[in-house]
Amino acid sequence: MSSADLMGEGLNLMLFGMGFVFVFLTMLVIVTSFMSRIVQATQPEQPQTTGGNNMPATPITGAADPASDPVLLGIIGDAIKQHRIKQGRS
Amino acid sequence: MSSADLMGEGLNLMLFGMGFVFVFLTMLVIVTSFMSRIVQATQPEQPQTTGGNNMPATPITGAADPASDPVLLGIIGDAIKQHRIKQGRS
Amino acid sequence: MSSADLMGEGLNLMLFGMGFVFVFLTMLVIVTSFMSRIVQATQPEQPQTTGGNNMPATPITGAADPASDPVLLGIIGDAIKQHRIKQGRS
Amino acid sequence: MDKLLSLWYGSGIYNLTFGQTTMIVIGFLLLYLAIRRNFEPLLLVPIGFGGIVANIPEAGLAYSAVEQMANMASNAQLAELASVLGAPVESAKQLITAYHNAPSAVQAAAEHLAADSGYNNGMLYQFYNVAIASGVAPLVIFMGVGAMTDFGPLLANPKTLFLGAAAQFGIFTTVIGALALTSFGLMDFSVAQAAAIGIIGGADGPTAIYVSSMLAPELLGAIAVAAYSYMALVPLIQPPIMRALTTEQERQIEMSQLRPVSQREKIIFPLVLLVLVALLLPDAAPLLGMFCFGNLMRECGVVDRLSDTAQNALINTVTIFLGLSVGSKLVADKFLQAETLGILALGIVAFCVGTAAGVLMAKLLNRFSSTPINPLIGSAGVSAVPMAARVSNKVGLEANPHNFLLMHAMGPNVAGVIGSAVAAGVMIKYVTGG
Amino acid sequence: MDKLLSLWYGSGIYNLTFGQTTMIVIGFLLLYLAIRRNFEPLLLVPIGFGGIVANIPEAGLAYSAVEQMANMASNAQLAELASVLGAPVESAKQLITAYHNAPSAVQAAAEHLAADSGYNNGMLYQFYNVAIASGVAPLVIFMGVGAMTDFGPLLANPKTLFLGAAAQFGIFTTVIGALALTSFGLMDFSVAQAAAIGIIGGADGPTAIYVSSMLAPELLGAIAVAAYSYMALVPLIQPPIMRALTTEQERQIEMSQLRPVSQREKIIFPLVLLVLVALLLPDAAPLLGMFCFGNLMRECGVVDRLSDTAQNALINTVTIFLGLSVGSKLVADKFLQAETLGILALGIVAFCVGTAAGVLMAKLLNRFSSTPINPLIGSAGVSAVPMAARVSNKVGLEANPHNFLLMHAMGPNVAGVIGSAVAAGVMIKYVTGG
Amino acid sequence: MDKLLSLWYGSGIYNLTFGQTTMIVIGFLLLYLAIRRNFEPLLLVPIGFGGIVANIPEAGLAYSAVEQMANMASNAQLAELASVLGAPVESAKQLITAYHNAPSAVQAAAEHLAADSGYNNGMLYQFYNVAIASGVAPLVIFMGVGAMTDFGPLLANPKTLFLGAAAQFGIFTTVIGALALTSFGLMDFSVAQAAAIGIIGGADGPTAIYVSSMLAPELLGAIAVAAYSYMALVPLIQPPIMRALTTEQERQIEMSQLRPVSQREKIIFPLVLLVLVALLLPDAAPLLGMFCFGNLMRECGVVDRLSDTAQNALINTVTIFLGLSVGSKLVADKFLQAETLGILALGIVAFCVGTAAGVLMAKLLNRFSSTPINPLIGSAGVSAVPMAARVSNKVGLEANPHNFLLMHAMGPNVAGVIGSAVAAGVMIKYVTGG
Ligand code: NA
Ligand code: NA
Ligand code: NA
Repeated sequence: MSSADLMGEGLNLMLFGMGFVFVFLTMLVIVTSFMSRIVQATQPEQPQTTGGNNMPATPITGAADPASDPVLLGIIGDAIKQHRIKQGRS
Repeated sequence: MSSADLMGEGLNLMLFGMGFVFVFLTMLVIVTSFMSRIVQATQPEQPQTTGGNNMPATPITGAADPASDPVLLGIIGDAIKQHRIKQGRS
Repeated sequence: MSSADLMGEGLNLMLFGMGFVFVFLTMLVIVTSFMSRIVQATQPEQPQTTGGNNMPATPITGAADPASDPVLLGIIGDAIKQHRIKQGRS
Repeated sequence: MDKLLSLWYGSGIYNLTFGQTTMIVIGFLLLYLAIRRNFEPLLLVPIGFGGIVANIPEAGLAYSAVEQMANMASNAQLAELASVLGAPVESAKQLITAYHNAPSAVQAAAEHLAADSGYNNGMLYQFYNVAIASGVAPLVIFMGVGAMTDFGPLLANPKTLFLGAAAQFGIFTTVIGALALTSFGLMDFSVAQAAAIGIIGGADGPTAIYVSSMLAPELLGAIAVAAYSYMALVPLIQPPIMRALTTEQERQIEMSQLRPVSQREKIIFPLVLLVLVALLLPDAAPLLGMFCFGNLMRECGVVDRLSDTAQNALINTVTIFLGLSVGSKLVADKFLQAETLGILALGIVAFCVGTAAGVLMAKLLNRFSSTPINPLIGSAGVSAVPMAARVSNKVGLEANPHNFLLMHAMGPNVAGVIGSAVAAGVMIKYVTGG
Repeated sequence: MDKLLSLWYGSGIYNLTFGQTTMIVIGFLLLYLAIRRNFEPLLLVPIGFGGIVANIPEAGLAYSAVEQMANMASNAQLAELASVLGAPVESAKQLITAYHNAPSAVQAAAEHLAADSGYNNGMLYQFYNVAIASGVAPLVIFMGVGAMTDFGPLLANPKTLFLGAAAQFGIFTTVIGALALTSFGLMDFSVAQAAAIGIIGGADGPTAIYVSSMLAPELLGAIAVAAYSYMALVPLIQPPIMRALTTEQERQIEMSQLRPVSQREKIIFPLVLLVLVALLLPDAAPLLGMFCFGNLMRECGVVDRLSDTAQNALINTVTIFLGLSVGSKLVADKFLQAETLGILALGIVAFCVGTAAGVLMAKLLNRFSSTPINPLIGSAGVSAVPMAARVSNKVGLEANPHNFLLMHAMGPNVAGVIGSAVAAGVMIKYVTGG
Repeated sequence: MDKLLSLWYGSGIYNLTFGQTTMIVIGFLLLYLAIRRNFEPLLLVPIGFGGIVANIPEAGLAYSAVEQMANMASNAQLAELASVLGAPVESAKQLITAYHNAPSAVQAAAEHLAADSGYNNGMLYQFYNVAIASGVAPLVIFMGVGAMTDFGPLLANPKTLFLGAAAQFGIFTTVIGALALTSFGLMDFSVAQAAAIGIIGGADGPTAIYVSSMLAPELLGAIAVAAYSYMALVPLIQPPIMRALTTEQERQIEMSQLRPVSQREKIIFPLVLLVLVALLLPDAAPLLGMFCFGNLMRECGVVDRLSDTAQNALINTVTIFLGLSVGSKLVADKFLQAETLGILALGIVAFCVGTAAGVLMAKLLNRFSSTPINPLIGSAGVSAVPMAARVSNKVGLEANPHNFLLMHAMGPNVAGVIGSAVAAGVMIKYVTGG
């Protein structure tokens, strides 16, 4: 490839590339704004949520563990107890 | 395969299948009941355990971490401390 | 291989092996002691650290989670709260 | 300008087919059901998302390198591929069929050619190969499920195993149903395909995926979607059947409290189950072996760190890739077949028959036994853990507000998992080993 | 005695070359920067360590079995290898080149020969194949990053997407720079290589690794090292440029507080993004698809255990092996090339241009919009999350101690991630699909 | 009726051989030792379970597709397999041997044939290939072990490295023992097999598995079982030897408190070790490299999330599959050999000699050094971390109730890990690189 060709390729790539990036993100701006407006219109007084941590007790498959929460609590509870004992000592 | 043959295969499969499922689970009922009786007979007054969480300090291989518990405790301890500081603030 | 040859191989392997193990670990003793002396000389009054747990907030890639700490704290906090409620009940 | 046109010709919107559009809509529907209606979200979120991604035009994420070559290559390349496969070039579809039917050495040659021509396996295709075609993902999930399962209620009342057995009737009825549809010329299912469809009645996701990946991988997408969707619908499907088959009096039966079960019994049970599998049905050994292994890790009390990983990081990781892999089978040309409608219709029958069989078996047991069983726990024998047990509890409370059946229903519920795995082993043996 | 000599001739110190010594020193330098200077330690610790291990003489941990055979075999074996490859035996290097250029069936034959001759793939080479050559590791990391990303600030102010778009100017300027160096005869980069180098300007590690593994795997080591090093240097590189291009008054602009964003918007956004990708740029589907999937898992609220694993155990595991794999590309004979210097020089240009373009775009937007934007948040459009946003905040505080720009800068910051992935898709399409 | 018979002919109980029964009993014995006697349960639970599953008749879970074909195919298929392998059909065993000895291209052809004939690789065989044959699992475990190891005590008293060196005497004595048994015609071990057996004396599980997977995979099952069993027996094996070789006075020696070790020393130590390995023994680079990498992640303080995953989810996952994979080598026809008895007998000798050598070396060091060493910590040089160090502490307390040797014994204990890995490198070099 001649050096002029090479530079031509580069300019081409820049033109298409930046052009496409702007087209894409412009459309994203439009669609996102539109989406936000619709969502806000359809649920006017939903309390604002600050994250998605309402973990449901859904099992991963056709078999679950109703005991997993207490187990976790037990472990953390034990850890805290030991921690206090240790702090008490030192 | 003719359609009669197909239905025959299906009936065959149901017969063998359900038959085998029942034979298998019946044997499991028998063996399990037998096992339970033996276990109960051989350990008459063992206190009932409610889960298997007596985690031993066994290392995973020929090299272990005597410090892992304190580390965990430290992390949880810190987390709790920060949590309290945060609660105090808010 | 004749049986004498075999035993010869074994003795050879032991000689080289134990020899190399000792050479290697001797060098490790020397280099380590040397390293320790230099480190102690260059940082005379550094307070002794007891582990490497100063976890920085560095992201894993070009995108991070400023919210991960509070989330973790929230989870642990909730766990503790539930634990206390449970203890209160039982 | 050529480059600009090539960008346009290569864009999704230029190439979008009707089938792909439909499948993308179906993917969004699955996401909606999972997120808003809480339909088994842990599987249906990845499956739905995978289904959308699989149908992105021109991306070919669900296709192997050879399939992509057949779909997109120039005529010269197609001729080369055809000569490797020893098939005439008539359509991409025929080349792909020839590839799937070729001996594995020829397949390897075609793969070399595709690689040399610059085609790569799509992302989802890779996930499918590693996770499902190898059989590993369902087995690892089964291990995790084993590590999450408490056999205490079952051990306290082993008779409930019969309820788990009866509910498998749904599986085999469905097999017959699929073959009947074929006999009447409505569908065209082979015995292997009918067996794979039947396993939907097992109401157990990993078992269904494992069996259909072995017996009918071409139907895996529809079977997995049907299995998880109907599992989520258990609270709607089961109660009418349960009420229709029981009297008010039967529904009010109170059951005696379960005896405490010692840890030693819980440790020995998975080993007993393993020995029975080894002696009677080796073909169920991978599924039930991993299940027993997970449960042994849980109960033995000395490997809690392994059990903990099996229940969390490991099963979660595998679930993500299993879901996306199943999604790869939701590509339009594989999913949008008349057979899919048949599978969806048969699946619901399977659940209904299984539910009814469980309830009736409970009534039958009451005839022969002194300690009565509330027949409402029979429906929990279909598996769908723990949803079906909760349904038993709820319907029971309607009839008798002081009657808590949940723990009693956990027995048949986990028995249903074992029963389905046994049924799966029999069908694999029957179809492949026959 | 022979054995003793063989131990000595096989020792590292006897075989150490100058190149290996240099690379080991560079590996230690990377570790120093990561550990003492906190340069993106999560990646640079594994990369630096992998670089050291890759250059251990005689261990060949970064080489395939065939490469090891070419480097170490006897003449008779070399002749055999040459006959399989259909190349003359002149040097190990030539045999290795012949192997890389051979059709994949011939490569397979050479691999069989190497296996039969007792050579194995090196440890790091295996890691590289599984983690990077398959494309899986960057995608899984992108999924985890998606699960860690909060699009709230972006959704509150979607206009900031334009800042993320403008900053991609750094990418394409660098491509032209690389081609200019070639035109002037200083370097010798192909268009594919120039595109891979350009992506350093995306300031996004996994995107850079993904693109260069596809377009120019031979440059991957230098590109990854440049990308992560300059990302760590963002607090040094950006402020002078930001100050030079803005007036004191502009830097003092206070921005109105961001509106709260509902969870529903956060759930729908990754799906909107996915649909746009599907319709417009299928070549970006793997990267942005996995990113959207991770974000959907985060926000949908029903699969938190999957999201948690994606953000922790899974991304950590993959990061370890990704880093070591990148380290395998730091073997002396692949890294110590004049091209590496060119890549390092071009990389810094990319960051500077991207920063400048982001700031200037913010100023441009202010001309057309009523709600003013502080141009300091424009520089955050280069990605380098969250470092670049922190830099915006810090420079803003210097001008106005009551002006907290951090949350405002998070919008362009995550927009930069999307922008780079889109640019990556265009370049892959342009280079391979053209 | 045919189908019913085929179910019976395919059942486990019909096909159970004496060898399989024996191995299943041995598997239960290992589970008993692990669960009730706490014998290294993290490994012996998966190994024992894997051993049982591997011996389920007709399931063939531990066999490759070709081995299954050789064992189960019809005569016509066997003839085809034989013609591919270029071997006469005389017995399944001979065909399998021919397959193992064939060049890898022929092996590939046999695998294609088996796939086309409907045979698949067994589950455990797949696990073995991915986890052990690739070498990955022991390396990842070594990385995790490195991340769990605190080199503080060793750095405070580097002299204890000599104790770790001396204890490797057990390894090489065992090699000679194995060759002596061969010389006397009692067994038939090659030099490679003898070296693999010797490594049992290293008292380090992953090292033993790594070395034997390279030098003698056919003995891996017996070697791993011996290594883990004797490690669990350390509290029984060591004390008598320790008491016999020391006087009451020596056992009462109190050691001066260890100096504090700075974090910087802890960070530099794994790098120093790595450089020594690189310069002196490249063949130990994979094992010790991953070990040093894990330790660096632990100590450097900037990648704690990676270190945490390496110590938990990752090592646990790999341990599960490593254990099951080792179990696959407990199939009757591979394990029930006279050699296994020889290995078990030699293994116990290895532990005894290593213990004695460590103690004697401590006494020797006391002759040349002013600061005395309690010779009881010498026995900790065999590795078996942290069991051996606890044994030193316990025996020390018997002699002097105020003498806490635990921290002092951690030095030789981790030195033993390094020593064994160095010995492993020498043996691999000697046997393969000779
Ligand atoms: Na079931
Ligand atoms: Na970017
Ligand atoms: Na050792």
